[in-house]
Amino acid sequence: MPDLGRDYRIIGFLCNWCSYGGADAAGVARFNQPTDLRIIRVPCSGRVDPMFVAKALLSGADGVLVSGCHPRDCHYTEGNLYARRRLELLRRFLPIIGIDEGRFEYVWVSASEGSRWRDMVTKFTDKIHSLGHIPRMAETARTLCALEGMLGASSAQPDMWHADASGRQPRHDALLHMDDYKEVMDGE
Amino acid sequence: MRIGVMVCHAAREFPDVVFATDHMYACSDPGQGTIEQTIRSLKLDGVVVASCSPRMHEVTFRRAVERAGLNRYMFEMANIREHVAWISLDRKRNTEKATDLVRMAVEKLRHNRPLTAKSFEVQKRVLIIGAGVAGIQAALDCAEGGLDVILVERRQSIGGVMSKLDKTFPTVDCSVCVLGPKMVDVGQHPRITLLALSEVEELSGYVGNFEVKIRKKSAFVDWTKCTGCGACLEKCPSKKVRDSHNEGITTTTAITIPFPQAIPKRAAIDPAVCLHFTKGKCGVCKKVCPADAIDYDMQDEIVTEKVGAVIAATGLDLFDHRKCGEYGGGRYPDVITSLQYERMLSASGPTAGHIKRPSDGTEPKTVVFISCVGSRDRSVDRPYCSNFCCMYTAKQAILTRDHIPDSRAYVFYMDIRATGKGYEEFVRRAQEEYEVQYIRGRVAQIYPTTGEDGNQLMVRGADTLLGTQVEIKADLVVLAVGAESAHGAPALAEKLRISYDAYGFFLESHPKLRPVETNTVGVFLAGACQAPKDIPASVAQASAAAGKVLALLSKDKLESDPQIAQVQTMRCIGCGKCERTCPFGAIRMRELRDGSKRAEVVETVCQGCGICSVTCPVRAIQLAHFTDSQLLAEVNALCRTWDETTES
Amino acid sequence: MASNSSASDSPDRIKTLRAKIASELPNVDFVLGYGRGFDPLHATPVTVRTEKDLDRLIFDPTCVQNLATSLYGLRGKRLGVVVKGCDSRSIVQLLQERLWERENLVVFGLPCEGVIDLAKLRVTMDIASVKAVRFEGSVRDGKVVLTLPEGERELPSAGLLADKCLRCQHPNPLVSDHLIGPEIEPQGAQDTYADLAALEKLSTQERFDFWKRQMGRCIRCYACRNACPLCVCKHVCLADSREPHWLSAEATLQEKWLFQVMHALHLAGRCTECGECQRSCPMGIPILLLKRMMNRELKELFNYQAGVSLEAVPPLHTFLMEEDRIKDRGLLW
Amino acid sequence: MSAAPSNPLTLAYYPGCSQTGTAAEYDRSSRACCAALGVELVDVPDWTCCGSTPAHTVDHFLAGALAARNLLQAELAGHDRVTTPCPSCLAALRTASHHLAEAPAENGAPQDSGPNYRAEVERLLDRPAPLRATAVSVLQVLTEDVGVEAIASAVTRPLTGLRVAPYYGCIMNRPPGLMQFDDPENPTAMDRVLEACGATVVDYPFKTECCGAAFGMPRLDIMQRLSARLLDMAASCGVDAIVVACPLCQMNLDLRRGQVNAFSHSQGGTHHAMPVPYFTQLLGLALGLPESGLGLDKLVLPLGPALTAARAREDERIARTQAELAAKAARKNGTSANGNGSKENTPCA
Repeated sequence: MPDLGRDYRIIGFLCNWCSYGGADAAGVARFNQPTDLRIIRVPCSGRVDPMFVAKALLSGADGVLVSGCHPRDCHYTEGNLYARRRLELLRRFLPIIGIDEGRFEYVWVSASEGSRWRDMVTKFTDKIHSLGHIPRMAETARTLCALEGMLGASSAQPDMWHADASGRQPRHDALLHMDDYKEVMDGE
Repeated sequence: MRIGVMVCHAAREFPDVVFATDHMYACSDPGQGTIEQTIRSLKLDGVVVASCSPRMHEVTFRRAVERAGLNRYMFEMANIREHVAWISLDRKRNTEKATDLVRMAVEKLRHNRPLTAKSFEVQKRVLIIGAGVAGIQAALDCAEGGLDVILVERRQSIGGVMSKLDKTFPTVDCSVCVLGPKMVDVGQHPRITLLALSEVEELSGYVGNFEVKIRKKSAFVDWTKCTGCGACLEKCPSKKVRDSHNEGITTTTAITIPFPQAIPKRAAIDPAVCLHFTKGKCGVCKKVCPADAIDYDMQDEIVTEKVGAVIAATGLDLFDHRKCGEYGGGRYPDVITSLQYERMLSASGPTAGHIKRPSDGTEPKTVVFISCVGSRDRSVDRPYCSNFCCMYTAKQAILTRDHIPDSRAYVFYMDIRATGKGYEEFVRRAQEEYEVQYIRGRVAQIYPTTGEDGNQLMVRGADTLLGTQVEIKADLVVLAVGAESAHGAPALAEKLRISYDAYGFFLESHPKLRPVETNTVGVFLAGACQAPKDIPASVAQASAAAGKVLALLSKDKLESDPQIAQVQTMRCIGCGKCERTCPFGAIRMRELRDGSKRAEVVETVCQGCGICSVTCPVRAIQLAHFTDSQLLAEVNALCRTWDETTES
Repeated sequence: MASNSSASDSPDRIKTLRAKIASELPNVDFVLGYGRGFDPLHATPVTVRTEKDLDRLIFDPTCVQNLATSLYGLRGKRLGVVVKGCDSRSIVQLLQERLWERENLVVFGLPCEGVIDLAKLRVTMDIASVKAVRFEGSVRDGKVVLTLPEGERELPSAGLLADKCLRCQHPNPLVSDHLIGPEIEPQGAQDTYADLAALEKLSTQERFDFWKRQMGRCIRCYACRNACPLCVCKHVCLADSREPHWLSAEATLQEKWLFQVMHALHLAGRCTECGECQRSCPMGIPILLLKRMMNRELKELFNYQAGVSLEAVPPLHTFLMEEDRIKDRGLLW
Repeated sequence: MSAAPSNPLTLAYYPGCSQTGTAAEYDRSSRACCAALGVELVDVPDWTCCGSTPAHTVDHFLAGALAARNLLQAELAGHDRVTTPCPSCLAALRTASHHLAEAPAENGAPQDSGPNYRAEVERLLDRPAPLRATAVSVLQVLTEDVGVEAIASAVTRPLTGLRVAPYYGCIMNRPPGLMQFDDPENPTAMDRVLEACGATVVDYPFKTECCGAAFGMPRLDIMQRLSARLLDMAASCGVDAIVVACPLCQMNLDLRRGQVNAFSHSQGGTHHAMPVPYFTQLLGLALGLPESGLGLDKLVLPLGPALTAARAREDERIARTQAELAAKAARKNGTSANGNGSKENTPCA
């Protein structure tokens, strides 16, 4: 069973006109829901930058749920239709960097669909619980910086002058590459 | 920065937070007073109120903050009621979640900037869609209030459902006699432009400055010439056309004026049935028209109007009882709908007020009414109550006993919902004075009788009060069909950018406090397009909507919402992607002196969706009040908490 | 056809190129081309302003750079540029996005059989010791002769071809004012995304660990960004911006990782897989994979490939009311 | 056993217990009709009782397991559709697959609503039940897979003149959410099949009324009253036969006719002699199948007289029509036409 003591870290981006209203409607109807979700209100799903999702997931969010108006029903006519393309692409992209595709979902919930919202939240939260916490980065921002400060040196610098796992020598080509453009820039 | 946090009875550790308190009802007058006082005494720069949904009270609190001398956008709400307290009973988790939500609001507020509204001119004109009793009432009220009204009706005449009714309940007034004078007023009012046989094609713009494209469908009759004399109707050879004004219980001609009181009283041709169009060989109406008004080549016309506000009053349609096999599914001619019965009862209707069985034209002696056909019935996906059927059924039962004194009337009902003024008394009169037999129970089956009395209908049902089955041999069965949203309502909602529920009824902004507004500023609702309503409720809502419009357009200038896109010109690379994706055409490219280009937002046109912000590769265009930094602050507020909680 | 154009260093072709450039010199501020770099294995961009610069021009399989990278920074000028087939896609993309005006650009297009990836050579020898290089025959089935201190050494040049050349479908420039040399048949294999498939075979956790290790090595030098022909925001890059403040200066894994995701997201529907980002990475991080993932999914979703059409509408700047290949997300539950 | 079916219309066939006993003629005629119309039926290997009414009145899980076992047997034999003539078996099979589809696939924690249906059924079966197979009625297969047009074109001996009342019973289409077939209040599938057979189908108002079902045992009076109503109505519609699709309805209306008539007599009602064939029997006749293979002899009230009466009526009608035509022609020509020239094939052998 998932950790019952503490909420998972789930962020929701909800459009103001439909889904935020739907979430309100679910509350007004006193539909019992998991508490894990923290909702950020945005005007439109078209405002949801896929980078917000990436940022959240890379900063330790266990799941991100975006919800907007149903297609054809957007308060701004087209916002959710742009969002659908952007978010679908992101959804398909995330697995390659090792983030389970179940951790990000986008759905359509209208302001009148309180019970649908409850279902969405419940199912998404269940899904995240079944996936467990997202893998953590080894060092969090502060510990690493603290460590660097303590050592007074750049310990975070990778071992750039040592061979990597493949046994390949590190490359210095890029430094030369920068030289490549020296002349062009000097020309200006 | 100095931030105050007020928690409505429903945390000082946050950065910049210098004051935190709680209050029993923050939105109340003393609650708002406390907020104002605190801002002044502690010289706060911003306020977070943790209470209900911002969709509910954001405007209220912004005003309070403004009264205390702060910019109204230096305010944030944490929704700890609908999103926390009301969805879970787990105190510990709720507290943690509420704390997080407040933290997020505080972090966002730290990135808020004062925003100032710009003002813009408004069109003092209103578009009203639908000219049933609600649309008519709204049009007259707005016009009397000094606004120019564009009234669009998709049918040939205004009047809507009410013009089809014989009598109204509970007064048993003649419906069209009450409505008729109002229809005439609409036709004659100098401020009302009536566009019948027309539909809204497209709505663009924003509150105060909408632009609407209206399709005036071709009537194939020049209405500037037509006098409504009716000569063409008499001579038209195709006489078997379904008469929709009379709900199909009689037929009409291909060129028609729907009813004597029609406004505008003009003829129109239905090209789907007219022989000239279907067979290409008739031209009778053109020959007989004394005004030379017939024009077979007439085309649809698109007219464009500028208006400041819109009232949707598109009314309702009725449930199609053919979905109900237990009532014959449309197989039995003597099972009719309540509106068909209404036409029959009407003195100006096709039977001149005589009740006749459609099958053989005889007068029925036993009439059975069945309530809730297509209402309160989940099996046909109509779980809602249609509001007025109980009452019109009582009225029709009374009229039946009036018209045919030796008749018997039975009503099968589930519950009687008679909540209006004088309604319960009216139902009582039907039961006691007119001896209408009310049977509490559903009808299981209707089937034609056979044998000697083989032309009747057997109505089998349950009497749940007696706990027995009942069978009634009826001559006529009237189905109290429920209300549905008008066909095409969802498509219109999409054009108006308003929401609608699962059944196609338009969604009001708040069910209690903003019942005539929609979520699109400047678009209002009147009548049964919002939910099934009877005449007084529709008229009341229409007047309410008109009042809202009059208040809105009483100002010469409106303030624009400053939550719109803003370009950081220094960072813009002039690629123009925002211009291409803006749904409103609110971004244009401005050329600088060096020939390079920068994006520029047309402030009154921008609606604040933020699509551009995500499109911009540099994120140089930012949506004020929902900037990347503000949203990131919320994300970071959460992630940081989590870091701390996992490390500790 | 392919066989005749074998001599990559063909004296005829370089002569034609020089002549064509000479003919255009009066019409442009200068022309960007390739010259010999600090050693025989490296080419370097050169600017041709006058006829006397013409002699410095070369073209052979060491001319790996995508000269389109320099274009955006030189806006306002009228330029000539020498491009290979793959580089021309960057030009198409810049023109499509209206980041450069066609009338201010003279394109000298060179059909190209492929360039060599020095990383592949470095595995077998110390490339600093190479004194001279000679390509014999076609770069696809000929050989490269290297003069080393210990004598000459021959290698089949096919083994040194850059990965992008192995799957090249556009050896001929898609846009050019002067096409130098005959067009050649595409010889690249169909892209099967085998590299992505290999990564996808790993578990989610393993993939995460893979990138964690890779991203941990990033030194945030932004060479990848600077080498990208379509990263036109350079001086106002979101990675350096304080408002909005997407990335902090903290050298944490999250920041590095987010930057690479950001780079991939910004290039969605734009990246032509010229590979300059990965080639320029001093740490050898396989960041092109992220862009290839994006491209594979874009192709699958919208049947779209960047940099092949001037008229195409980028898939993220438009939509369909009914998306054929996107399932209704509401129904998945 | 599980050879890939070459015929796209190959289905697993679940006979059900009644069809091996009192309703053997339903089984026989269903098989014969399906074979004639190109539907290949493969018996569910080692099938057992579906649970019928007794099981689900006692234990829902046991009822589910009994039905699910048969579906699994069919699935293991490579079928994803099982057809059965009996509406009661159909209801049991469909209920089980419906509940299993709703239950979570993995054997998770117990649901709020009591023990996990799937877990409990799988425990009773001693094996997992990853059911995909669904059940459909023979009537549905004939109307949806074969199609009424195909049936009409396969009819060789149309039942012209035979007036029939189609009687579906309570559960062929109900509950609608479970059965997903035809209109629950006014079904027409059997009407259409019988029309395709050339019969005259009357609009029988009691199509879906109850016949008394299993009340024949505990409360005979109820069954007598309800079945008598059905017969009265059919008689007043002037039909030659009530056509059924359910073995229990058939038994009440046919085998128990004496009891029903006795009740009718006691109420001063009429004596009814109309036969109650299965629709598959009439379909078989129309398709020209041999009578012996349709089990007509198993009907208590013989079908023969009804067919004879219909034929006689039809002959009479034809004769009358011809006479009228002849008279009309005679009036036109002024002469009297001679000879009957009735070479038109007589319907309904």
